[in-house]
Amino acid sequence: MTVFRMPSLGADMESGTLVEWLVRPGDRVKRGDVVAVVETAKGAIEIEVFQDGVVRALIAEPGAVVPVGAPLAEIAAEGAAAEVAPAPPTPQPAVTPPKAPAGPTAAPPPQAGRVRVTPAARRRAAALGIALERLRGTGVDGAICLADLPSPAPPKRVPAGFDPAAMRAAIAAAMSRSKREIPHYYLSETVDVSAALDRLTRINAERDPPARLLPAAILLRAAALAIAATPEVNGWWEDGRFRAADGVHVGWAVALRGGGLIAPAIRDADRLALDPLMAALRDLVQRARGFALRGSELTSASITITNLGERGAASVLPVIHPPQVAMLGIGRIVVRPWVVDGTVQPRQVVTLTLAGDHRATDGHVGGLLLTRLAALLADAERL
Amino acid sequence: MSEAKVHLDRAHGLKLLREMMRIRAFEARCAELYQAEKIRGFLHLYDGQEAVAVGIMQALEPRDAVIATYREHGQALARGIAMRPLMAEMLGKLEGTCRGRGGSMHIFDRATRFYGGNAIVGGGLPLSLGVALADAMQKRDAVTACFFGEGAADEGEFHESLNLASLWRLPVLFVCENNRYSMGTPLGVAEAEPEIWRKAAGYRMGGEAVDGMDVVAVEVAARRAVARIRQGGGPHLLECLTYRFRAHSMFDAQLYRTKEEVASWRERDPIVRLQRWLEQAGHLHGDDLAVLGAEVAAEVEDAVAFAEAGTLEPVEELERFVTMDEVPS
Amino acid sequence: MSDASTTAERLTYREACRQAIREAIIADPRVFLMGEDVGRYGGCYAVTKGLMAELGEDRIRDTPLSESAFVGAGIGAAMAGMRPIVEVMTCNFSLLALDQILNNAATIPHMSGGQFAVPLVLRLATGAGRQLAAQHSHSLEGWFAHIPGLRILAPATIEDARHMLAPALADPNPVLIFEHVMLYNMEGTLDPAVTGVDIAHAKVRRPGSDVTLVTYGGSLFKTLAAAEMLAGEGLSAEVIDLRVLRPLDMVTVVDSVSRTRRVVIIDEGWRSGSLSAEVAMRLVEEAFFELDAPIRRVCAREVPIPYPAHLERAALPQPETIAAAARSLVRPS
Amino acid sequence: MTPSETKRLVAEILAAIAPEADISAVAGDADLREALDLDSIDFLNLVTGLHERTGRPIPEADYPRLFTLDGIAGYFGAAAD
Repeated sequence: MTVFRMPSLGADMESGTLVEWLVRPGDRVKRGDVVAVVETAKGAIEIEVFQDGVVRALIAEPGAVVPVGAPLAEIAAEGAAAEVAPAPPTPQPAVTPPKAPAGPTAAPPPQAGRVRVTPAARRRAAALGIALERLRGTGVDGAICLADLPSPAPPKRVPAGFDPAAMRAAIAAAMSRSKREIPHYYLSETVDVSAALDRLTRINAERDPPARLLPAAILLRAAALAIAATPEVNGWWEDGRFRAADGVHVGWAVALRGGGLIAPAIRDADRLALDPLMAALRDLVQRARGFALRGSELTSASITITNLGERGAASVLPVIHPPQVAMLGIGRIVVRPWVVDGTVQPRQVVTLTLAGDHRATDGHVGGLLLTRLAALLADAERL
Repeated sequence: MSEAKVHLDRAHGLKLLREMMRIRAFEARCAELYQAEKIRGFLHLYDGQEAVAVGIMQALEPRDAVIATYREHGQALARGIAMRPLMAEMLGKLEGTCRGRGGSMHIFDRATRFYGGNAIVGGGLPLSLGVALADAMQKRDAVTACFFGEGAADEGEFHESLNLASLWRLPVLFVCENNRYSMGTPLGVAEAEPEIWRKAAGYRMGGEAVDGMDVVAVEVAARRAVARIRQGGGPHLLECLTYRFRAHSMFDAQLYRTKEEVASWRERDPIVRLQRWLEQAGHLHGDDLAVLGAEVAAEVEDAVAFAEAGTLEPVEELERFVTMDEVPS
Repeated sequence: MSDASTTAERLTYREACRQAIREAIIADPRVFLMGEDVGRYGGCYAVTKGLMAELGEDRIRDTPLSESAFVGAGIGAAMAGMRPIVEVMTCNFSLLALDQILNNAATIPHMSGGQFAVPLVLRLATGAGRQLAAQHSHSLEGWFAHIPGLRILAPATIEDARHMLAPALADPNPVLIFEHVMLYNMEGTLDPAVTGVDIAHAKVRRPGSDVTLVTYGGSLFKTLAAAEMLAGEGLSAEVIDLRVLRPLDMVTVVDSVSRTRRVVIIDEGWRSGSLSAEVAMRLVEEAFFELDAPIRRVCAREVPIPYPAHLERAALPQPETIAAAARSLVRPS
Repeated sequence: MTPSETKRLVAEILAAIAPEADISAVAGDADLREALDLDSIDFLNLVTGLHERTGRPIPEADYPRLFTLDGIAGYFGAAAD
């Protein structure tokens, strides 16, 4: 028997509000299964279990604010399933009504007897994976009706409780902590990326739009390889010492159109070739905007990259995301006069800036990273 | 042969005899098949009444129409519906007159203008008005013969129909087959005026009674009535006094009549009577009767074989014709 | 082209029925009308006034008061090649002809294995509202809609009254047209561009989004009045006129209910075993998971319709009761 | 393609990429990337959508012609000739 606890989805996360259980007692779960939705300052996040087993009991109730580390559920190891009490006839898990967003307000007490649900509401709830028992119905005879449920919006689930102000506050807390605790150093290098971009142009000329690559992909590819070669910057500062990461899990900063920022991780980015990396980027950006990220994607980044893109500034001095120890900023690609083989030519260049945590590394290590990155970009055919 | 006179020569006499024997033999086999559970539902036999159907049909032309009751095997055969599809219908086979859907009580045949087999007592009378009205409005020189039992005279439909037919001078020959029992209720228990033909007068309609056990008498009366109707004389009620030798249907203990009564009527069996008359008149000799009997028996056996070999309508067709896609022409 | 055919003409429902009959009889020598007092009297509801003088006694036939005989005669004539229109003065009297309608008209095509069709049209006045008391106020269309083989029409508008007869006569099957007595005096115009209607589909008479009101015949205008009342309260009711009670056009109903997710069925017939019960059950079968509220019905109260006006009114669906039923679904208290 | 058809098509494609984008307020000559805050991945998704809906190959060199609604209308309108 293990206790499944509220995970820490970010250094700045102290607690989360349980929005919804996606499993019931008796359900068999596997490592990696999404079992619940938790509302955080950064929006609703699906959380995973990290062991195989059978859900024995759900401890936290939807609507409850659960501190990080507090128990959410009990999960019995495989084979202990016999102990599991049979699931009640109506789904045990429930969700707070979307009209009253998840929060500390107590859910109404369970109604005596069978919950009235209209057929249409029952179908929509099933489609949305929402349990009904604790919803308060506003339909005829107090039945739960469609108005008591979220709309099945064509885009991915937009959490009802997403609050841009809360996200702003979370970013403020994290960045304040960063500037308060982390002694940053900064190193910059402007590199010629013409060869890399020429390669992209050649590749893309052969391809239809769905398969085309963006400069971001080739920059990420080069950065991931450079980071792999510089393990000192790839990890976390915890309890006064550096802990190296087990892989290059690049957090990719995604600006949200409604305001705010989120940096989910592409795990083992150094092991992905250009095309899968491009696919991963597209997928990640889309899911980040649709609030469909997984908890592990928000917690596992070992280093973060911010790429300003074609409409950004020419360079950026990043603020490290604690407890990471480095962050790479990539400015806008610009055309500049550049000396090549003794002559001045117009070339496409980009300014790369590394912010390092001086507690974990010195400028020398950071410089090595930038040198390796520049070399990789110069020899773009190998990427 | 549409003139009112009857020429009872050997050929015609043998024809009448054969028609009645066909009905008798067909039904005897039906009773057997019923007990063998090949025929189910209700089965009402015409045994004893054959002279009525056969006699009336002699007066009708192909352009004329017939409406009958649930005891209509005799009318169907005498009208010229082939024995094979008739027997197949009895067995509920697709090759039957109505694809096996109607069974014993609901024989329909468009080709001979045979408008059913109606199993609601009195239900056929209003229909006969419409068929006759359609013929009249479309200037078809046709008569509709409408058969019903004396029990139908209890029903409002009888009175409504006689009244309307007479009002509109519709070409209908109303044939009341008075076999003295509506199921088990004797005539005198149900009718204030047991002489049905007299009710015609109340509707200013011609009416008469005839010995329904005498095929020649029935034919003579029918020819006379049909001729008058064709000449625009309006409808006519012909009461045929007859008797069924067998029970009302297959499940009938006949508590309402005595064996002696049945036996006394059997002596007036229309087939035996015609046979004797033909013998006396010298029209029936040698092995004529044996040959006739063998031919009829062979026809019945052929029909049974045909019906037994028939197929069942596929269940997928169950709802076909609940509504029609077009009016058959 | 004359002016009359291009400009909208003002007429009553009664006149629309009369025009349809006249046109059908002139167009087809097989068509004739018979019934009680349809000729000399001009029809109990004056629908056929003047037609006998114009079309002759052969084509407009006064019958004796023998519903079974003349309805059966209509069936027989239809089987033998004619296209009769039989008027049963009111559907209350149709009970005297029920055997003919059920056991012959609806049955013979199937029972004869498709040998005979019954291309008959029966017209029947139906409904209450004229203080005619219990024996003259029935709404029996739901009974007839129970019977396979029949097509049951309920023209509620002048357009349907004018145009449903022709396709009914063209139908190879028996068609019963129920004309609500309260509609005969209704006045309106015909759109000259409309030269025919179908007899297969229900119609949305008023679009809406919050609740569907399903009705037909005489209750249509009460239901539209209820929808208007609801609109004043900010509730948007969609009104469906079934028009065809058998076979039911559930596609139109299900489509509407799938949008509004709430439905009230208004039926002047008694509630138990009624047409409204059939519509409701079909919705349960075909659109169960679309429903976001219980199905409600507004039917006649289960009493013989009484003579006094206040009791008659209380016995029948009214705009207020219809609106209340709809309100209880959209805004439960 | 008429301007209104263009707008409808782009709106349909953007509905999946940027559901919150309100294209109805975008002028025909405005840069979509600015007006709707589209980054390069969003823009690539838009090009991908246009490609899938029209079947046109849309080489990268043509991207600048697709930055505005007018440009898109002209680009695909011209193809129809």
